[in-house]
Amino acid sequence: MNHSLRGAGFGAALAVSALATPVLADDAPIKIGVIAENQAVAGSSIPQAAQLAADEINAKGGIGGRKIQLVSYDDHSSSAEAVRAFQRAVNEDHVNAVIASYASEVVLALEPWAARLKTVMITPGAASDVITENIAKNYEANKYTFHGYLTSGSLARLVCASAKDMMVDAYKMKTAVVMSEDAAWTKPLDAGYLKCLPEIGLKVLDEVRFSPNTTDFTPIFNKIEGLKPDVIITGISHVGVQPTVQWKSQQVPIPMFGISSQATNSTFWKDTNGAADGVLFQAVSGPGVAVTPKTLPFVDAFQKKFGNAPSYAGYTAYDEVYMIAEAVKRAGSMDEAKLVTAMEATDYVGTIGRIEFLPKSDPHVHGLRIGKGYITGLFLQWQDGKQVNLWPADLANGKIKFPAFVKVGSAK
Amino acid sequence: MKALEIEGLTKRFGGLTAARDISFSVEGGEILGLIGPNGSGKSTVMKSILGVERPTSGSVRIKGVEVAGWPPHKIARLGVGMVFQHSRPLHRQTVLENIALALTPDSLWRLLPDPATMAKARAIAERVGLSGVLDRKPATLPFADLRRIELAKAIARDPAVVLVDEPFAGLTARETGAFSELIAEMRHDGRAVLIVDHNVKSMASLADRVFAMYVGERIAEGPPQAVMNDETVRRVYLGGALTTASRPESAFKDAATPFLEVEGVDVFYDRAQALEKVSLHVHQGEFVAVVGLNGAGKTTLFNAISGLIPYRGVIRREGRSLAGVSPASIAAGGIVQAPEGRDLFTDMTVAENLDMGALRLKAGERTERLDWLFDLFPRLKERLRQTAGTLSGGEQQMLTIARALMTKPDLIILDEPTLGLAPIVMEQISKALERLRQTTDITVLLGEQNVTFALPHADRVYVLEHARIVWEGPPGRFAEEAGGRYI
Amino acid sequence: MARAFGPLLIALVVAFCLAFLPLWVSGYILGLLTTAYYFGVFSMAWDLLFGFANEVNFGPTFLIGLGAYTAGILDSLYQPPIAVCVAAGALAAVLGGVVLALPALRVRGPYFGLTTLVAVLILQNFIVVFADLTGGEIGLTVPDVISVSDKVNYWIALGFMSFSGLVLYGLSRSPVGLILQASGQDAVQAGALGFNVVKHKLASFIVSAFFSGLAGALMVFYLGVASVGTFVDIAVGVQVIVGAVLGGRRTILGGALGAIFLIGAGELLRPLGDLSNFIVSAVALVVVLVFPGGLMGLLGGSREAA
Amino acid sequence: MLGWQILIDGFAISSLYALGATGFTLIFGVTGVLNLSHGGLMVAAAVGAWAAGSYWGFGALASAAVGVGACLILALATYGLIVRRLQLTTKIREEEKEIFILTATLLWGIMIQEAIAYLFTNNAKTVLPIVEGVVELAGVRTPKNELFTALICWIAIAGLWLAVNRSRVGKILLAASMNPRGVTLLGVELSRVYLAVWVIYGALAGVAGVLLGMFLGVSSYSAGPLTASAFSIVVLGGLGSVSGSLIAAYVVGYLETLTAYLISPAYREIPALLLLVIVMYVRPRGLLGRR
Repeated sequence: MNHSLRGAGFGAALAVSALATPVLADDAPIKIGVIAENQAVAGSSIPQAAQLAADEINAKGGIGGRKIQLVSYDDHSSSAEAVRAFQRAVNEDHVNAVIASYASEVVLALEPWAARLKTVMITPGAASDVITENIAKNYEANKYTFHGYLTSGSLARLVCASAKDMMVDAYKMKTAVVMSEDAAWTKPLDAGYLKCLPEIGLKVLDEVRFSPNTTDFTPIFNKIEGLKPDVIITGISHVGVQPTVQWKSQQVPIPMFGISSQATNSTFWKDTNGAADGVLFQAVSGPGVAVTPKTLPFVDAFQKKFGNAPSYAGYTAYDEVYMIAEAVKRAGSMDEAKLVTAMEATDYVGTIGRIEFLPKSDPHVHGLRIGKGYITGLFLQWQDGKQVNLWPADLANGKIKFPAFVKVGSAK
Repeated sequence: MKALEIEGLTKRFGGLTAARDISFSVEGGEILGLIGPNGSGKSTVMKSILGVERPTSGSVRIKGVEVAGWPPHKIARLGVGMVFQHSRPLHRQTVLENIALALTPDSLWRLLPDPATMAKARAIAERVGLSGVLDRKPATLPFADLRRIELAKAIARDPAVVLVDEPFAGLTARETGAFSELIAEMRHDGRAVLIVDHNVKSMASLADRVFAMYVGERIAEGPPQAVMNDETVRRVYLGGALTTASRPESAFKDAATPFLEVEGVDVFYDRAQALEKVSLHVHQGEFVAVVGLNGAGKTTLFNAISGLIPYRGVIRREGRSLAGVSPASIAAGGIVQAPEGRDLFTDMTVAENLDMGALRLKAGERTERLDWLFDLFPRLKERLRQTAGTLSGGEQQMLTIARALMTKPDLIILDEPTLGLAPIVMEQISKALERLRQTTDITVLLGEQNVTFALPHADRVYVLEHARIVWEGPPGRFAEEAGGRYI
Repeated sequence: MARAFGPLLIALVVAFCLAFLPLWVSGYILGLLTTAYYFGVFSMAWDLLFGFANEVNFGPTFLIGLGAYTAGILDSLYQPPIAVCVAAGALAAVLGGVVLALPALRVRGPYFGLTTLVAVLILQNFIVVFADLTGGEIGLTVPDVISVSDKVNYWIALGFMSFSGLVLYGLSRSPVGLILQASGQDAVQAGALGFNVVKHKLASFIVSAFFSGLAGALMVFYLGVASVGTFVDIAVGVQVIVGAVLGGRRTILGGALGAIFLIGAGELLRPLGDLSNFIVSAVALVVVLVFPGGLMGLLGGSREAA
Repeated sequence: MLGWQILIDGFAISSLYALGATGFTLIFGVTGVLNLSHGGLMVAAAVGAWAAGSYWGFGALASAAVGVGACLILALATYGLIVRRLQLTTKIREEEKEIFILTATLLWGIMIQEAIAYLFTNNAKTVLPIVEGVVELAGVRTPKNELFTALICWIAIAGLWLAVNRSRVGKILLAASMNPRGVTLLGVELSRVYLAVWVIYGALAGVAGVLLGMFLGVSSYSAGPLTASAFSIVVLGGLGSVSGSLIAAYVVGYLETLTAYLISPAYREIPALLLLVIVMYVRPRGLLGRR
């Protein structure tokens, strides 16, 4: 017993001494904890992009002479490990703020800890609306949490906005079926779809929710096809490859349009053996798409340094380091309450658009403001092994194209 | 009031009646021996007393209380102790703790060892002769001491009735004596003791009365000597008058190096010695019978020859040692067993079972061999398409022998071919063996507890008793020289 | 008797020393050990069933999850004192233990194993289906925690593990434990000694469930969250079982040792990234293949290997 | 229309379940081993085939062959490195070997799963389909791939049946499953029999894995659920009974498909699980189990 413990203690102590330096007064570095899922495709970009931002800031002399220092933790997609990492980050490594996770489960587990330990936390990728709802419910306690990515509700509205242009106006579509995995994050998403799709003129024929463990999608597609909608509006993240492949092999004649997180991965084409051809999906970034002047330089730098393209959470994590740095500068102190106020005042043009947090009066306080002039997102399509941006029109770098089996507008 | 009374006990398993209308009683201070060959139903009676089996009808009374249908733990607490043949002590606990366990009340709240219990356990250990090894773990003890632990556990609760299952199996002669004394002491303590064993001889000096069973029914009851001389018992164990057809050993050509030689073979199961310095030999073309009661070591001997279990000593085939040769190679080489458990492929048809024996035969040979076997066992031809599991016991036995013969063995080992068979079926198998012996020059090694069946065929006979060969000779001299040790 | 309590004495001395760990190691290590201690209790409770009652329970997380979620749901709905929630969690697990014991007394071996596995899958499905109550697959955040101090949490976990170890080990070595062991080893012989096998097996399920549920509930109020991934997933159950087998089955204390080793080794190997799980599994496999007595067997020499 | 749909879709998925479970039950029936690395082996087959197609540019058939080959090699490793060692060791009591084999194969399965996640990420992957396109069947547009899957499953199962019931080796396997001692006593080396079973098992699991990857797609996460599903089907059918497993596979497959069509795809698994619990309580030895 002694033996293994001494070993563990020793190894971890080494790791700690390498990372933690004593807290000094004014020129002490600004420390940001980064808790992420390093083995997952989406998560691995988070610490990398954050490091890139920190290096850039430090290369320019830091913030008021203070360097940014990152402390990284891998949570292995586990809430328990994330909580442990958060505790260590605050109590042990004395970080000033934490960038945490793309998984809603993990962020929701950390939210109360941000409140208890009074430390600013921002997520680069979680989608659950509950995160911001919790802040609205108990602002004083939960004000330390910021939602640096789109909530499900926002995602629904962005999908509707693009569907209006791309489906309703372009192809005169009138009906849709919502197809979502049965998960917490899709509840507000579906609610959003059911509300906004009729508003843009798409009648929702049915809402099909399926178990995230589903492997056989045949019954689901058959059921949907029986309803003869013009388009399938998707809300999938846990699954992605399987429904896409079966959509192709069954030759479902209806286009898939909406949220499909796995489709944003650059490996998606290979994973599906090209079945991805024609899949339409919402994203905050796309290859070669200059959403803002900062987008492409970031992608290039990232590509150069790490040899692959960043995931969506990479963009936001990169921006968040800058946002925290600016907030520290505005707050003029490390006091967490002041830092919260300074964060709330954020108005920053990042890699995915202009970022502003919703005010205290909003039911999604500390969520991102969306819409024209802020974040609009993109709409991409897989075409011949490449992700092509189709929307908004001013950022489009291709034309919409469907595989032969999809009968657009004719499925009546 | 008798300590143990059985009345009209009947137990049926499906269509099989394992015990029919059995009645006996044992008083405090009395030892009753319950004997019978394998399959006679004595274990069923024992299990019914213990509550492991629920009797189909009849009554079991302990100290006058009707317990038929009770769960075992209630019967035990009423006053029944059991000395199991196979001891399974707790391996991480000491001898003393193992005995103390038997003294522990059946309560969920007994969390601390009770000093009084420990003292009592010590006292019991002393009585059974374990005081020297109280703090040792069972794994380090000799076999006899493990049996002593079982004995101590059985008497720990001061039961009125003690059942003892095959008390002397695996014990040396000296240990047997010591054990007999311990059992006699139980009688002295006023307990009713029921010893369950195969034959009378082992308990002749110990038991006050003996109750003999055969195929589920009572065949005799009385003082040991009377039961040993009982006509029916003698017929069951020894058979009637014998005609033998033995050939002298000098008639076989391989006198110098017999086909099969077993020399000084020892086999241990855990610490129990199952074979002790066993030597025998079989000549090419000879028919040798090894007779002995169940548990004497016949099956162990055959398994050692077939290479299925590790042994010390030497087993040679035509002068070459079989040590290190795999069981399959031994069988493929021509020493083939028709095992006691039959080991048939029960879901396969008779034809398929026979085919499994013909794996190494050419197609022509196979047909030829089949015809020969059908001639030997005509019943099998009728049953060719039936699955082996649905055959009667006798047919299964024929199939077992036929399957072994199908491989064209040099030596066939027949282990207890008559076990559990009706006399008429035995007769059929006996006839087949007779023909086999007369029409072929096959070598046979037969293991039997049924002397009547074995002797008429044998050229030579070995008697195996308590792991040792105790007699060797021609069948004609068996009854007068060895018969007495047998019942 | 003295020897029987030797390992316990050593363990208690080790636990006493561990109590001073917060004075000189980082909060991160403390957090790590806090989780490891709770897993230690899971493994020890599992070993009581496996090593003594001889019941292979593939679904330890059924009991753990019941305890964790009952406590968490109660807290999020009504916010009674934490002690009440934890007690309710333990009680729910005990009820679950009785439910699990029913098939155990009927079916054996792989069949019982599968029944326990299915119990976990059903629990998991119900958690997702009743997401409004349970938070579904993203977990249930509870409003209260026992403490925000890693030291306090560490001491609570250490104290709880020591207490559980003391009780479970004491129980396993007590007369009742011996009866249970005899019942697991050979029900017929135990019955012939006058022991009610059913009663004792049921009791062992209740005790094992009690500690599993209690540990699960306490862990909820340490983490502040109950989620499928932490408490119910089959992978968690696998870790509990591997911990117990690795530590040395039939030793109770080995469960704690194995669980701490697994979590500690996983952490030590973290620099290897994704390969760490692979290597931990490989090490555990080698131990199972080469040292079937487990870590306790290694520490205690071959004496205990029998 | 709906009836036909359920009938056709349920058939394909059930056939796949059946093939996956057949190998699992064969190994149990003949060697008495419950191989908990089963799901890992199937995933290895699928990912092997995927990698052959997308990294080395193999064609669909060649990729499938690579997948099956990978599975075969891993199955033999499972036997040679783990199961056989545990079966032969004298350090573990016989009655405890079962739990050791379960634990060891479980750990081995996790190793395979983690290795796949490390080498190829844990993204879901699909194997290059051998046939593409759709056909109309009783008014139901059915992917040829689905029919192909069902067809290959049945060819494999029928092949196994023929091999077991018509060939010499098959007869020996069958005999060994009924009575291993009887086989030894007739001069057949059991170790060779076991080796043959593991080879057959590896091929069956490989084919099932590749088809699964082709038809539905798999990720390293699928390993556990695949093992659990095979285990459930085999126990439901009665351990060691191949025909029982086939029936159980169809019961589970159709129950899931019916639930997905008629109730909700969200509750797909639940009725099958409940059925399993009921069977365990009412008829613990499974539908066609003998013991």
